[in-house]
Amino acid sequence: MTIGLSHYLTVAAILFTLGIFGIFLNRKNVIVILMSIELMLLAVNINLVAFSAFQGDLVGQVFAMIVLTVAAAEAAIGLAIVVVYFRNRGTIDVAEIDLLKG
Amino acid sequence: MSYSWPILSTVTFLPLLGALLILLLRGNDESAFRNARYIALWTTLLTFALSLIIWRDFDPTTAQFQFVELRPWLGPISFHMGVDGISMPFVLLTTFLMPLCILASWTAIETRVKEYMIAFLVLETLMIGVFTSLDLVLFYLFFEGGLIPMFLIIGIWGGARRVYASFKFFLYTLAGSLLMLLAIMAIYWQAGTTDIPTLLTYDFPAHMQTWLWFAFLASFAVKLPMWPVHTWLPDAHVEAPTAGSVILAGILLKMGGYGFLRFSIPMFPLASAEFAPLIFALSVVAIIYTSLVALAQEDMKKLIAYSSVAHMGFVTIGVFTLTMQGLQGGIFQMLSHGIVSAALFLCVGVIYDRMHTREIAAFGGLVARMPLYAFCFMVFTLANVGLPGTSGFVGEFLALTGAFRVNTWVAFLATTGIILSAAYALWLYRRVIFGVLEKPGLRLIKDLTWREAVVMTPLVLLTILFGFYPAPLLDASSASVEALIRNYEASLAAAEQARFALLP
Amino acid sequence: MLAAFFFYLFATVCVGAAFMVIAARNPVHAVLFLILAFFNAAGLFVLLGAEFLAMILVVVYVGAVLVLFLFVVMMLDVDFAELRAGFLKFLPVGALVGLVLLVELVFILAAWVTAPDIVAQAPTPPAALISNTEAIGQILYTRYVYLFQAAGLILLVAMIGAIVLTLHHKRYVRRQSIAEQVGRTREESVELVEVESGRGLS
Amino acid sequence: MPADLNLEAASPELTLAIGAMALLMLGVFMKRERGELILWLSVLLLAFAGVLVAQGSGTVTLFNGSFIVDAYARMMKLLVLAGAGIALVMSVEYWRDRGGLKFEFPILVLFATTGMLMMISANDLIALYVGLELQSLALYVVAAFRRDSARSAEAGLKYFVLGALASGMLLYGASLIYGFTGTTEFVKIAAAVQPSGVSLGLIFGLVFLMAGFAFKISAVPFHMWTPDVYEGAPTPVTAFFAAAPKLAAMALTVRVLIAAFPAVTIEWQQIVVFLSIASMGLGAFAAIGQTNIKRLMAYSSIGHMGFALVGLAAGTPEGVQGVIVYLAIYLVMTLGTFACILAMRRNGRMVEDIDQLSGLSSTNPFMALMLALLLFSLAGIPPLAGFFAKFYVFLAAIHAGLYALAVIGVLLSVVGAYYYLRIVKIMYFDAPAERFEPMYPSLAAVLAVSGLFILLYFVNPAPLVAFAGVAAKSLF
Amino acid sequence: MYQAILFLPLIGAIFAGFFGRLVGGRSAEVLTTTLVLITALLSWLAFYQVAIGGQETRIELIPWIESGDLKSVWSLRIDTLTAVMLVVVTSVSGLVHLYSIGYMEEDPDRPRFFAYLSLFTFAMLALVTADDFLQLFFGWEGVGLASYLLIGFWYKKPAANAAAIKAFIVNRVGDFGFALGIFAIFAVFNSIQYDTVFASAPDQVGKTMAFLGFQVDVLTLICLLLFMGAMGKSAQFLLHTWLPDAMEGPTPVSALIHAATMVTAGVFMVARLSPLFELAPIALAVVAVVGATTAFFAATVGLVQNDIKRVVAYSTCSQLGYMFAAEGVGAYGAGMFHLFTHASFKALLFLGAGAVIHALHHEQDMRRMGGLRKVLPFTWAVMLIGTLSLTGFPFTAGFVSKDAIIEATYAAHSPVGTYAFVLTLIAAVLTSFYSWRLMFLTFEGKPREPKEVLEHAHEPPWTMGLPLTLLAIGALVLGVLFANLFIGDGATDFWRGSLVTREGAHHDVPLWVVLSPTIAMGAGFVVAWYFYITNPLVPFGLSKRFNGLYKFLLNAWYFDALYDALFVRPAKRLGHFLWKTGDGAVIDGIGPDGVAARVIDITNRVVKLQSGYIYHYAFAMLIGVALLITYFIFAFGGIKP
Repeated sequence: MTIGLSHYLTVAAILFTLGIFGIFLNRKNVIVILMSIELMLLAVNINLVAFSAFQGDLVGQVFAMIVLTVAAAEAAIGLAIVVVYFRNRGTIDVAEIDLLKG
Repeated sequence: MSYSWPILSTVTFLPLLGALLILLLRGNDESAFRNARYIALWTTLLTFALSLIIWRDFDPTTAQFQFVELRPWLGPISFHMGVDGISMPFVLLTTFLMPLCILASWTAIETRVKEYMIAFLVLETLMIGVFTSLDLVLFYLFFEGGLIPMFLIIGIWGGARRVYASFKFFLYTLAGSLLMLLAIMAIYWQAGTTDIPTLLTYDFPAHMQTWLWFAFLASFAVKLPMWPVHTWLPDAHVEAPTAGSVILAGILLKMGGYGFLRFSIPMFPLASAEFAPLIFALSVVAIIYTSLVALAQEDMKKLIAYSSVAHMGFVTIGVFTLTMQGLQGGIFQMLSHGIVSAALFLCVGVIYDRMHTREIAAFGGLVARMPLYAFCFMVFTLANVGLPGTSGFVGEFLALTGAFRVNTWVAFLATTGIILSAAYALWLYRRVIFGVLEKPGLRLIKDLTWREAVVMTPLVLLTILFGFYPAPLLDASSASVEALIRNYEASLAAAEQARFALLP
Repeated sequence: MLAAFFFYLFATVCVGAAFMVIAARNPVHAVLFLILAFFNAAGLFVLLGAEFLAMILVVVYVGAVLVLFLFVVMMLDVDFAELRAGFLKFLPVGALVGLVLLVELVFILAAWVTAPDIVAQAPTPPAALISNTEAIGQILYTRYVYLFQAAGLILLVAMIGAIVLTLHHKRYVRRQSIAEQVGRTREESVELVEVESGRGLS
Repeated sequence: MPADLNLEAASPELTLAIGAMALLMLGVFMKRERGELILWLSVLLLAFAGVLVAQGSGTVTLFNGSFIVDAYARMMKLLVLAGAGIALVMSVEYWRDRGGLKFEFPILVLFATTGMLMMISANDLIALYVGLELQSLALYVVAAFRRDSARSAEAGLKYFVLGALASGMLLYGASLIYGFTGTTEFVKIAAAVQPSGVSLGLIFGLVFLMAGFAFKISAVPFHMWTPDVYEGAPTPVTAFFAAAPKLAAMALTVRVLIAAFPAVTIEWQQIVVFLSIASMGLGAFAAIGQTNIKRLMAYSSIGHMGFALVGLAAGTPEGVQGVIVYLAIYLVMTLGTFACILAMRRNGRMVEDIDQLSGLSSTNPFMALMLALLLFSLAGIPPLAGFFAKFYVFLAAIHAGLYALAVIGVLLSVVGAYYYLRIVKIMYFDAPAERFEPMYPSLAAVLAVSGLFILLYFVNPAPLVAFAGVAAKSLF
Repeated sequence: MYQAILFLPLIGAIFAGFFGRLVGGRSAEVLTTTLVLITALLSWLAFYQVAIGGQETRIELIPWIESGDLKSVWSLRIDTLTAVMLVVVTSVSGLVHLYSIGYMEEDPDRPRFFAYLSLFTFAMLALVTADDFLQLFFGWEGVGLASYLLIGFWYKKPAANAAAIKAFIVNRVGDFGFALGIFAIFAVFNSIQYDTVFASAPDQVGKTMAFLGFQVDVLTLICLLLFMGAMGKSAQFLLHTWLPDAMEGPTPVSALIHAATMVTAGVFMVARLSPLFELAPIALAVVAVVGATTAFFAATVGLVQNDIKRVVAYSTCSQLGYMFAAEGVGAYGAGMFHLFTHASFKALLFLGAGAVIHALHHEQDMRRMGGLRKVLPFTWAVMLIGTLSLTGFPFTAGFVSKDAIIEATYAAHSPVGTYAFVLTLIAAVLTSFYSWRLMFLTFEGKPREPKEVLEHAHEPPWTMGLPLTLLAIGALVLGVLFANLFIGDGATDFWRGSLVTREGAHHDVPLWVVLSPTIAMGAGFVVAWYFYITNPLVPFGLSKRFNGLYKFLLNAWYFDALYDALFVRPAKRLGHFLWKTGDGAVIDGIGPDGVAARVIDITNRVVKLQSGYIYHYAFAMLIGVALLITYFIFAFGGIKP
């Protein structure tokens, strides 16, 4: 039994779907949403690295590195915004983020 | 004929200059208003005078476009202007009616006079442009652009339900025209140009003609308006200020008929031939239906508006008979209706200004205090009825003559319109003008002021003049109409030949 | 065989941990599960021969980013009791759509074929000759210098952003300003007032 | 140094990036009143970058083909720079009224703009991603820039969460494309994809990629952030959002689809048509119900992106030309409109309710007239510029045989015209409300220029169209 | 000269209409009257030149409508037929103008009245001088307009307004046919010029054309359509309802328009188009039947009317029926002759009735008259002459022409002819009865009018007396004077092709036929004498006993009620329905308003989607992606790549 590319892709797909799930099933905590996004990016990275490995091409890994970098930056900004939001509203309850609608 | 100076452009854009001048006026007091009025009046008069030069130098013996101007504009789409016997009279009609509109609004409009005059002047440019452009896109620009000033005119200076009316007018017309825009684009890709003179001789494939024809119909039918897309008209007319109604009835409606003449028939002759029965059916329904509806009206403007729909029915019938008489009748009917319905709306405006109501029931017995007014109103009522000796007769008669040759049913049913039109028009006249002057508010009503008389006089004269001597208008269009029919028949024959050629 | 074992180990734990991230009641636990998931993902990277990435995933990502998460979670003291209240209500529809997506993705991706005749942009050198880290190092600052610099810009923006959003100079927090203290003059500091007797100081 | 590292072509981006960093230093080390100075310097910088962009010629690729400068890129960059610069200019007084401008704002705008330029020039999926993220991260921050405002913070939060989700999707798509073609460079992707044997995996990648793009251009159903962010973000930021990033994202979308996926045109056309119809429809319908003018402009922008996509759906050079013309004119219209929105001030406070415009034609005829022109133009009524915008995209759609799309599009534009007219109605038909405070000269200038542009555009429409034509050709 | 005949009245009309108020009523009436009298003189001169001297001519003025083959030039066609009509029109008009000076003395709107009268004269002259169908139509509608204006002259009276509109609209119904006829003529002959059409008419005999889906004979169709116009204008059966109502107008108007001239336009038209009608026997038969029926029908209604003018009006209707009956059997000369004589005695009767009404301060109900012979002897005398002439007392004008008609119908020897003969004969009895009834009720018996009215009753002034006298003379002698020219041996030379004349149509009738009209007249007189002089209670009893019939006749066979129920009210109701339901509910409901409402519905739903919750937004994005992916899976035909 050899482990093929499709195995990795399946893992990535599952992680990706879990990430999406995390975003829209979560009703309470914005930070969990941020973590779900991290999961999605992780899935992408697995994809990239797997493709890279199976194609014998380093581009995927470089891409994954960039993604990691950006993900870090994104996390920083995201958390900063969450903090700002919390300071204003005193909550990070997802179901209460509805000042703007219509 | 080509001119050393671009006379058509001058006539078209001169009103814009006036609008600009008014825009530069400072202040919002009575003197600024007066200046605005005078600028508007002189601009429109000057435009009219210039357009008379066009008429003078127009060569009615040729079907060619005259006073042609051609300048590069938008790549393959050029700034192309010119008039022929079909469009020239409409230019004149427009320039002729505009000073009257300004005069009619002289005292009736007291608020935002500057804006009002600007709107009208801009509208004039756009209307003239419709009739002078020789490029489809340019045409569309003018055609559709007119919506903006008209929307504002109805909406700002209109009556109680002006918002509803203006929106209905705007959106209805827009929806129709946008389909035409798509057709114009399709034409562009098919023929590689939007130049009208070129397109007039272009042979579109038969199936394409059908679609294009319907797309154009969507626009023109709404504009004209034909039944059953006419319902915006009564609302728009009722709510518009007097001069707005005048322009609406006098010119904007004519754009639809002009469109049929200029585009639908020459460019899509096969489709026109195929669907003429549809037009006939709609027109006949329009004539009978709206005439009956007119009978039931309680609002003067609404009644006249419905009668306009009926009269436009004669236009479409005439135009799609594709006979000399029908076409010329259609054109003449449009011009005549432009004068007559405009005048009728002015008449309504006269008493509206005095009494601020358009309820028929609010009037009665006006002839006792307003004989001059009663006379003018009578002339226009009779022209509306289509009495021989007024301009209204000539067009109707010619259109129906043409119709009879093509389809007796159409002629038969449409001719019933002359009975119904007599019924509603005289009924209106009777209730407003005749009877005992007993309504309290009317006791002191005044006859036409000199300004109103100045407005009415040319209209009365023309109504009667063209009733007895329609030759100037008929002659102007005859060469172009002949050419139109010739081309139409040639393309039908060619299509027929092609069909036989395919048979073994 | 061993590779397969480790793959399944890492994959299972990774997916399970990921599931717990979104299912955990306590956000702190969620962060911890996320760390677990990343560790296992790093394991998968190693299996794929991307040691350098695996390493930075652990060192940089887990070490810095996720710990940051932890900080924030703890800083924003949220009421844990209410968490997940609406979770189940929304589940059926969401799950259905998500599953459909997942199934479609898995089925299609299983049939992976790369495009024929493709020339790799940056072919992987043989592992015997040069390590993964070295290989990346060779192209990252030459071929991909543009991306590298751009990533730097992104980090800069993140920095500016985080600071501009969260750094508060609260007015009621008094900070020491030595220059100001030293530069004080007598005129600024002392005010002499003549007080009329019996009026007080107001 | 690699042979093709000729940095001259990338000079605008370099200028902006370095300049932004320099200004950042300046801002940090200056004492007081630094915000406005930095802002004006930023505007200068943008203008200078614009000059640099304009000086380029021909098609140049850099950094191993991941960065491309062609006529198309130059055209779009100029538009983006103009949009960003004008949005900055319009923001000056806004911040001044709110107790001073933080110098980080112009800096972040500069970085975002740099990101946009990088997006426009991206010729590789990774380059695309970094450009996009540089832009997005800066935008997230400026959306939440008024950190004392809950609405601003909420806007930032929503924008961020959904934006991150979208870029996650985009990345996933990019990874699939990389996997199924073995490359990230557009040119090679185009070469690798055979029209005969398109794999579904690639299409999936394309769908995810498009989802990311659709989010950035706020096409339905990836648009949901737009109204909330437009409403919540500080108004000058909204103006900036409506102008520059939209253009950049659209430019990016066009380039990716045209340059990388010519072989699967049929497939992406279907996606674009779907997005287009959905956007035009939603933009038209949802805007009718709005009372907040910023929110209305959000829906309006959704609708307009739908119209721009009509041109893209054609997938032909004239389609792209249409998109470019559309975007250019849209930029002017939207900036003008936001100049008006920014001028809606009473007693030192911004008002955003549409009803507050009531009777504006009496209280401020100039503003009313210009806004009316802009609105009619947005509705696409000739002879105003907005008509030409629509004209070219539909022209292309008709040529491509997308009749149904065209018919649906024009009918929806009638629905859309309704809400623009409603504003005109409020301004012109209704009784005057209280006067607004006098317009700031900068806003008045922007408004006047944009109003005159859209009014007089018809006099000489050819140059823009011609430039757009050249730009579009360079893509094919 | 002919131009003068045509335009002098127009000048008078314009002057009186526009400047009448400035110069005062007197100048206006004098001017118009003078001008019309001048035209009358000129007309007699023309009559002499053309009819007697044979100087037919055609004068072109200016082009009117030219469109392709359709060419119409304003022109004057002067032949005998025209000349006859010129004489009739201008003479009666002149006299009526003169009469009106007296009659309208007290009316403040006199200038307007005279303007209308002159305008009418102009239109009528245009009608009779027309050289093509279109111009005929112009005159046709022109006189209709003048009639409308004059009936509604007293605009404050609702009844007058209603009558005016009714007259116009019923005429329009006729004109509807007329117009279609012109269209058909143009479609068939490609010309609307009389001579061209007449010349090529024989070629069309037996040809058919499609009309409303039927193949019909060309000439029959054309003639019937045109005749429809004639029916309207001449108030023939079915289209007669407007004429009695038209009596709401001032009496001189009734005399001029609704007795002597305008209503005879239909007769004139059929005569003018005799070359066509001759080729369409079916149409001709219809003309005869309609004419005879009208003669009978109107006479029956006339029996019971109480309004003095209505009696005369129905009488007019009936007499017009005679004329058509004559033309229907081909006796155009006789028809025209009756037109000619009828103009004099019917104008006389109307003006006489007007004198009575004038004397009684606008009392028109005969039940409130009586015994006026002693008070108004002059009026009585002229009315007597008129009555004698109308009823056909031997050797009066009416006798000669009516006799000729009855003989001609008999001589036709066709079923239609016989039908016409019988009905006209019966109608002659009825005519005599109602005419004498009128005389007796008005002038004999006990006065039934209020005393003060009777005391103020006075003979008319000279301006009214002179026309009465002249017309009375005419009513007596015109028949004998002109019989030879119109219907006698000189007819062929007289008409000279302006009419189709048939030789010997009336030579071979038996004596009883010749005598029958006279006998009929006698019978009517006797009955009337018995009913109203000898035993005045009889009619009252009869009306009680045959109440149904009486009501039937009194209400003119219920035509008004029928039309009201069939056309007028349904039209209004339909109009209202189409407006409110058709335009309002259906077209607007489905169209603009409906669409607008749906748009708002959609808007509300769409706006609700924008809930503000991030997870909804994310879910929408997810659904978007899932949808697209699923779509492509199906587009690619399944889950395999």
